[in-house]
Amino acid sequence: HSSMSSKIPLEYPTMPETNTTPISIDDDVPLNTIGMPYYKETLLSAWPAQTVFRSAGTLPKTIDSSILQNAQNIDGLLIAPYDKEKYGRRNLAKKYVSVKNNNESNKFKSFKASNIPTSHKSPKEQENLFEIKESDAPDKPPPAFKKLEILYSKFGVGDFDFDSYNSTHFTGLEVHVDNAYTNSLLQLYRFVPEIFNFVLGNLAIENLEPNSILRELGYLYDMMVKSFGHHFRPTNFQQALLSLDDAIKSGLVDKDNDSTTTIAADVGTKIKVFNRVLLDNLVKDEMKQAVPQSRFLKSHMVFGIEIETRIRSMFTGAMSTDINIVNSLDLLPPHTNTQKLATRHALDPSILAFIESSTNIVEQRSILNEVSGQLEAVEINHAVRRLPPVVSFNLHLKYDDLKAIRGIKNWLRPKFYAAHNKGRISIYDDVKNSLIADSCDEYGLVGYVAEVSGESDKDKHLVTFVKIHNDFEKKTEWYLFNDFLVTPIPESEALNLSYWWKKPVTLIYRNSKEPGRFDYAAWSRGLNDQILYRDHFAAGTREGKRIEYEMLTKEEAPQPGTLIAIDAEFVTLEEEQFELKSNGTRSMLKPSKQTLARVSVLRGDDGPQMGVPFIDDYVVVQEGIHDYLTSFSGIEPGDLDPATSDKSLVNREVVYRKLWLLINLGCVFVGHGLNNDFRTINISVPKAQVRDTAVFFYKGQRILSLRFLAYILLDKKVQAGNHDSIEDAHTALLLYKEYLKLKQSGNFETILDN
Amino acid sequence: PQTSYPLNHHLYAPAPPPHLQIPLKGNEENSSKFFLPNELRESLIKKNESTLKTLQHSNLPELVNIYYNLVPLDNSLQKSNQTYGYYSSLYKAFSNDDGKAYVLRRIENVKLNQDKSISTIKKWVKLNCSNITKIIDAFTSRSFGDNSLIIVYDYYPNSKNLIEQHFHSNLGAKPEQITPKILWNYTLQLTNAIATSHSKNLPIRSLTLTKIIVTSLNRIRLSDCGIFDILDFEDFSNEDEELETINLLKIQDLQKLGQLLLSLAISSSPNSSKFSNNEDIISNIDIDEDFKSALKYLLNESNPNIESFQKIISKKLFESLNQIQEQGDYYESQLTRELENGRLVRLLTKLNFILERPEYQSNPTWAQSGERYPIKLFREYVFNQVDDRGKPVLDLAFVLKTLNKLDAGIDEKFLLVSHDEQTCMIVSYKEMRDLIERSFRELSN
Amino acid sequence: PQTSYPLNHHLYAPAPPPHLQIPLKGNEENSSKFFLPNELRESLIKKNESTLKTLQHSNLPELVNIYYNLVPLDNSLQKSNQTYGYYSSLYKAFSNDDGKAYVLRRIENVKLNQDKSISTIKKWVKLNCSNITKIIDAFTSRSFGDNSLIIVYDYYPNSKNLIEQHFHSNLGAKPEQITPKILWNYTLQLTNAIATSHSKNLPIRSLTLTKIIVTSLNRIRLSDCGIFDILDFEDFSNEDEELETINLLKIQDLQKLGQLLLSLAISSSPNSSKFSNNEDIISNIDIDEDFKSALKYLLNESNPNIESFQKIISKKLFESLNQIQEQGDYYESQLTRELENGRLVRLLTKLNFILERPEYQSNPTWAQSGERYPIKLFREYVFNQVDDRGKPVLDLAFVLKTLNKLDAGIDEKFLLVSHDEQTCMIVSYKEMRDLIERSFRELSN
Repeated sequence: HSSMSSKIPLEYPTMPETNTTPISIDDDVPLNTIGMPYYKETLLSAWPAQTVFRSAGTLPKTIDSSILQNAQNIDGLLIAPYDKEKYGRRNLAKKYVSVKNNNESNKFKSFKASNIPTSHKSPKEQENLFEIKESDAPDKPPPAFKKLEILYSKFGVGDFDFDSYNSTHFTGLEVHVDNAYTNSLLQLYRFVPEIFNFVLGNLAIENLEPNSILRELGYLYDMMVKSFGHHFRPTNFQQALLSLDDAIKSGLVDKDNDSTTTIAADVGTKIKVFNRVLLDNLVKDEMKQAVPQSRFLKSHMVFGIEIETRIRSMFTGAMSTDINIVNSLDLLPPHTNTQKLATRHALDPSILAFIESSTNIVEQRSILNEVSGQLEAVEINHAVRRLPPVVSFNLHLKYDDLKAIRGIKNWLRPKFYAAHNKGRISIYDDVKNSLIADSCDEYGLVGYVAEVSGESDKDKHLVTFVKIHNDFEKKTEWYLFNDFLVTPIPESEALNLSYWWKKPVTLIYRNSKEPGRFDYAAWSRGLNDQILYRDHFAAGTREGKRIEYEMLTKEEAPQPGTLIAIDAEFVTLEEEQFELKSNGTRSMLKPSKQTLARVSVLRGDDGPQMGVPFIDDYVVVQEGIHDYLTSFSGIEPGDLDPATSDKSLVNREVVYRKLWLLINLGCVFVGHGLNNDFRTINISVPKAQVRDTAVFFYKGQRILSLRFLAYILLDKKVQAGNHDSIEDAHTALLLYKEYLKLKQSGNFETILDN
Repeated sequence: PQTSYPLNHHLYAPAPPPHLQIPLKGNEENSSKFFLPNELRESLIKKNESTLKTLQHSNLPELVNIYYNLVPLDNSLQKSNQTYGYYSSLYKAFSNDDGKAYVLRRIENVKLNQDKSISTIKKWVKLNCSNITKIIDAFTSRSFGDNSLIIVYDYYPNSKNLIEQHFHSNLGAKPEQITPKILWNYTLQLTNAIATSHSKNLPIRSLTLTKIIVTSLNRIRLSDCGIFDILDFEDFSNEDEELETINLLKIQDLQKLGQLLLSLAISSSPNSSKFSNNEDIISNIDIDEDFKSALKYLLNESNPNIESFQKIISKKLFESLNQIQEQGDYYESQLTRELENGRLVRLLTKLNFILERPEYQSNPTWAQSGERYPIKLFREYVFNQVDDRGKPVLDLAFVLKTLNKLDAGIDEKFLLVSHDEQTCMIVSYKEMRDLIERSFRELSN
Repeated sequence: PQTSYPLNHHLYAPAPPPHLQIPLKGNEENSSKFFLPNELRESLIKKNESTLKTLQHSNLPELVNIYYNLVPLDNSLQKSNQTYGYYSSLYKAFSNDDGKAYVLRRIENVKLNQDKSISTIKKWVKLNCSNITKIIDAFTSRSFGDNSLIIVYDYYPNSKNLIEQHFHSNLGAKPEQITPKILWNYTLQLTNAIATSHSKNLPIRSLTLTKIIVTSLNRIRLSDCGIFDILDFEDFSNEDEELETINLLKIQDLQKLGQLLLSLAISSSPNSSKFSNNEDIISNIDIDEDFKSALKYLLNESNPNIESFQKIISKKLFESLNQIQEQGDYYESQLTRELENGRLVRLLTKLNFILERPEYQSNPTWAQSGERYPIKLFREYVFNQVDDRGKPVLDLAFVLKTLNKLDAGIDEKFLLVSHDEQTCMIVSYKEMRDLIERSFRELSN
């Protein structure tokens, strides 16, 4: 400091004042006991007056479960590893975000229709949904990976612009269903040709077992194909899953209620359990319907893994061997699979080391020798004897493993080679040596499910990466499925595991010897369509029932183009959920949950039988019905209960199969406002097979009611009392015929205008 | 040689009146009751604690509308549906809007007949009365997993309702004895509350002992207003019908006030409770005639109204007035002790912002010979004094003295000694202040 | 020598210039929001200053009875004998009894008819009313060299009388405009003062604009009571005579109140002063009818009494009540915050006492793995926040909130991240507080 210079005259400190009575810090003495000296300038303590602090009301930083899970108590302090990439640098100030100004209205078609030029918005505001690269916000994954929500405007779910999330021809799956987390794995298996073909081919068989996972998965995949790039709700599949004992016991099922946080925290674990339950049940369901004498199950041939377990006593050397078949393989880090490290050649640190060591697990344990009654040290060896064409891996990674993987380039390998060698499997990342090449099977990565974390536990969810061969363009591309968002993604991004928010969970490799074609008509081989020509009541016979339909005869067998009229009625299981604000706005969170209660299908082709119903099925509903909606549905309490009903009551499987057959036989469906009917029945009918009178007579923004149209065009009074689906289907049929007439005579536009 | 710089500004002076007579003898009825300074401090600390308290592992929703960090306030273990016909619960929460604490009253699993019933709250939100807990908003929420009606109020930490205050307290504290003075005081404040809301055509409806809270010494407020307006919403076809209903509810308010005051009065003179009819009870209560006639008006008059009641009690009102005014005077006088606190907080915060930042560790300006180094030595000079045996000196007076001099930036010079005790520098508070100010400005740019 | 300059209050904590005072959103705060409003602080500081002010070289007596350090309070240059018939003066002085400041009213050169006249003050001393300046004592003294009558009152620093407040101020400040609200407020407080003293059979006698002082915002008090009781002492032969006189004086009080309110009302609507008789004046005042009829009662009623007057104004009274309660609430909230700040100063000082002491540099408990290390990290957590680009965030709001949580020692947990950003510890404010307390105790032992 300058005062140290000798050229400047010496300064002396001012003499201190003498009267100093010390004050202890906790003494109750006013702080202004000590006065201020006189001041002529702004005090140092004065704060820049124009500074504005904006942290009030900032939502607190949550200490998320991954920190707590990894915390250790060291000398009375809880210490945990810190993930800088995820939580940002130390002492990072949390930004204020107002939770109120979440303007999501631009997700609605009705908004887009009235606000066409959206380009004036700054690009920052307009979030690119398909952004897949890491953005500069450290605590958030890129938009394409975010947990998606469906928003409901006052126009209902139809107003939500699903298509803006998907420009591919692959179908996305909706959230807001029970167990929506399973969407990820359902999508993954959809793109494994062996599984797809197996499941779809099974639909040829008339399987009316309650809650058959195999059948429901088949329907789901068929409907996803038919949706062709739109969105689909796996409600029937989930309903089957909900009543599956296996699933309930493993704690898999969760009603789509509001306790999402608890589920979200462990979706990664749950999906692995679901993977096992799903595959096991496919096998079970196949067994139920297989011809007893057939020795092989198709499912086993596709994904069954034979494991030999050898138990060798360390003391006596006695050995016992057991073989069983599992449907998925748990992948653990090499060091946990065997105490003997560095077995053979050193594979690069990659998933291949996990795979190889997990196919040959050696553990040492003490088990109770039943003969001697004493504990005995044994070595247990689980060895995979044969890899099936499709291998499903459940990957188990601890925090440290995951952190290590993030740092390894190309940890996830798109292919590997497996050689069977003396009852063991060796894995190679490459086959330069042509000698082994002949005895090796090449396996390619089909895709995987990854857990995506967000800022807090409730943001956790699952996405799917799948490699799909495009038959038309003759090229193979990677796709990202994030519920109803579907987008192509570069392979480098798909395989990139360097992000903090990404954790692979379930992976599928398949033997790539076979090219692997999807057989979209697999159901047609040996199709059993008998259900269309007979009754299949849930209880009893035609005796004592009010039958309002005339069974279809073989002579009337539906052909492609056969016209049928349809109408369905529903009952409500759960009421709608909404929130009110004091300014009178009402925001819909979830529409009411409805289920099919009655379907009527009428013959539609001109002729004497036109308008005569051939299906009029009431559907058994066992779950608690919240509201029968009698004035709309015509369903009375008791109608859907086999014990009390006098209606033609069938199980959902029965009526669903009938409708599914009609779609696949190429029938053309006539009805009024069919979108909602199809959505609730959970079918997807190709556009070419739909004639919706609500669409034909669409005027301006308004959908005209059936009742109104019937009165105006047919001079007919309908829906005077409770609705009746036979009557409504008939009216729609007449309207359609009227429409054709008007169209032909060229009077349609003038009528519509009036 | 230099002149001295006396520290003789902004000093504390003996507190202005009202002067407290300490100690108060227990049975001595003082003109008014104050907190003693220590009591006041303690009660404020507790309030602060209650306000800031959050719940670590709760299964309450993270966010309800714009409110976060919910903490249940209900002391009772069992939920009751007696008051509203629905189960209800009470939470403290912070607002994302302004960061302040509010109270959320949650009515569980509500079915509202009409969407617009919730808009009735707007009239309550506009109401300002110092004896009614301010109403902020109302909305329904599915965050709890049901269809909850939430009404948001101002939060008064550690407030008790009259049952807890005077009858049986869940918190283990002894209930406070009701004196005629307190009774009149309450009467006045409740009358004020009712008069204010009735003047806006808003009946209270929920006038019970549990819905009146004591928010600070001798101050009561009606809580939970506006709920019945939503739950029992009626869509009137014409104005006359509506006015008639409102008038009926207003009369009921006054009758409830009568009942409420009666039950408080009875508890203050237990002998009266032997009697069965109101007439006999009232005449046997040990209280002044003015109160008795006030009670009789409320309980016997067929069409009581609040204006007439105000006239009846106007005289007694003035006596309570003294107390309220003195309370304010007292707070003001206490405030004179605390005038410099804010300044010192600002100064200390500034200092701590610039000092010992980890990112400065390799910054040459903060190193031994750097230009910022004196700030470091100054901090040690102020806070790390030792006596001649090396024992730390923890003298608040010295700290305040030096900080005040720094704050004013006077020319007084003092000696800073380097860590190795080999060199020292003579700096003035002014130079020190300029250096700190410069560092702070640099940091904030 | 510096003391002779007035303090520059504008340098204390300057507020932003008006054109920079942007309206703040709910979540936005500036530094002034966390501390006492400048106006209030300044007025309280000035009060303290006035209380502490002493006169260096005066020829006033050193000690008058038990009172010392006399400072004249009269602003007027010329003494007048109009009010009492004697010259009088006013002093501030400290009591040797309790060290507090009091006001001495000195009536010069008095001849008292009877010795017991001075005992009349006893009744006044016993009187407690928040709108009457408390009377402490009365005595005669020869300390001034004459036979002075001294009456001692509570001291309200920097108080002005109503003339100074609303008509012409000696201090150069602009007189405050009288609004109907203020008028009602004054009416209420004066009624309270009169009712309280009348109930003890003490007429005020000295009810004029100059004898009503504004002691803080909107708070008025009657001053100089009890003087006429001594000076005009009459020894009544019988009680009836005495009562009659007292009643007459009470009626006069009310009439004076009427005149006083009228003159205040006139000043608020100057148009009315054109008229000559009260009737016309009143009907032309720009004020509500309730006030007019109150005035008429006081001025026209032949036998006005304070109880009836209370009934007349009862409704309006409740409106003023809200204001008075809010004033109290305001002071309470300010006090709460400053007490909080006071605790924070002590907390910050403690932190600085224990942190970064040079002698701890090689102490293992403060090293990376030591048990005191969390305190170091905590200091950085509070003061060294950065944004996502690493720029320092100087958020006073965050500092205050976090320190308050520490002070309250709540259970909320937060993360402290180590310098290498590889590990973090999960601590609660409670643990942190205990750790700091422990370290501090160790230091002070």
